[in-house]
Amino acid sequence: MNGLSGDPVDVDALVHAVSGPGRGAVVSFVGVVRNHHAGREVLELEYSAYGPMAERAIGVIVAEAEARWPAAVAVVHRLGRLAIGEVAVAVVAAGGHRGEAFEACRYVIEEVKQRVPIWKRERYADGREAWVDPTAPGGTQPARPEVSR
Amino acid sequence: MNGLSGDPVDVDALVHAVSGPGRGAVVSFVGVVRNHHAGREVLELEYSAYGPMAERAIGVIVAEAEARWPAAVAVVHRLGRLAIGEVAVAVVAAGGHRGEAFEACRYVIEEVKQRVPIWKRERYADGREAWVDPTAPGGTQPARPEVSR
Amino acid sequence: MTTVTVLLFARYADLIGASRVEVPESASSSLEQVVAYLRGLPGGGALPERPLIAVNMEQAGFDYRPVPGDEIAILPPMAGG
Amino acid sequence: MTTVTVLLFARYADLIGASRVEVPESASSSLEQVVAYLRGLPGGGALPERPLIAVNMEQAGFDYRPVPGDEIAILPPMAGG
Repeated sequence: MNGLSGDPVDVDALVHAVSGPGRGAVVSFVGVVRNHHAGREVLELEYSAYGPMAERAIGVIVAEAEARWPAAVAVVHRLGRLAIGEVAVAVVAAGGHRGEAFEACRYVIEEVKQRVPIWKRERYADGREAWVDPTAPGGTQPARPEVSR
Repeated sequence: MNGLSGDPVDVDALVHAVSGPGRGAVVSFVGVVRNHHAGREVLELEYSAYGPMAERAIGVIVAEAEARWPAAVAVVHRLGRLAIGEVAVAVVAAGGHRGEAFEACRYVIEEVKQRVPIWKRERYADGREAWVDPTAPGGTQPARPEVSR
Repeated sequence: MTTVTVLLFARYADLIGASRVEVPESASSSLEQVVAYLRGLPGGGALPERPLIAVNMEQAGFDYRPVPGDEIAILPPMAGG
Repeated sequence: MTTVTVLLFARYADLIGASRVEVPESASSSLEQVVAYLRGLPGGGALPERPLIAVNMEQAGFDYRPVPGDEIAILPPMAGG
């Protein structure tokens, strides 16, 4: 269940996977492709990953969260080309009480963003493309036009 | 969209109501009927409300959240009899970034629990019933058998 | 005789056996008096001395003096979610 | 000649024009050397001096000495979510 997916993310399936009769609180984070980034209009984007390491890192993060809070967690990150409004990542945490579900969900999305080797290439309305780079000034690095698809 | 519902809560409809191309982060809290409370096995429960005041309080809480964070929020609380696993309440907050979506969602569910006149009567495996009362020792007050349904 | 209508909910309605009580004007010069009247009804002794009260869907203090047309509601501790 | 295989991803693969580079053993006695070799390739000058590196899917330090069979990956800043 946890890991990467080339197909659209089925958030309901994640909810189902972590739900149970003793888990009264279900908190979900869904990251959706926005139509803008750093002041530019985004038309679509493409996620790529170092697949085996990304799957492993996601598994470690989920295990950390489940060890720290009495909650069950499911995560899927989408790969490939996505249009505006498509789900890029979904994290669902279910627990007996809302505090632990909120905290586990938040922890997992923060760690996924920092520790999972996934990259995002954005295509803009002006035809240019860039790699998203949270460490770069402006948040992106230009992408080579010759490798644009 | 916001308010009370005698029918099953359609979480996807809430997500749809708050989503938009500029809102990349969608955080949902779903409260589901648990099979136990305060050490007793719960078979089902019934929510009732002071309807007009509850609807109004929900509207005020949503307005507060939307004024405080750049997020759109939708809330529905179910009324009537619910079985284990059914959705009692759903809060969905969508914003440009995850921080505001998490905070708005958490704020709204906390305030709904404290400020909206809704009451919960639980029926247990031993046949007894009780009113949930967060202020009472043990978390419940016995319900009169003669008014049990 | 003029009366003030009081709405009761959930456990409080169970205790008194009614979801609506007409309180005589003579016993409703303040919310404190209204509560005292309700606590004197059969089953009403289990009502708290200082319950949460809404007048016209806004929380009101015990010294509030009801006027004709007010919608007064005695609210058990909230338990939504 | 023995080589060490290095995986490149995303922008780094774009810069060098390949997602996989064989680095001669003579240039791979440490990860620091491996990066210096990559930075000497056409387009490689834009690689950072100290990128994030994983060896066998675990983050590794610059003084790590690759051994045959290691899977070395140079990772751009992560941008998932």
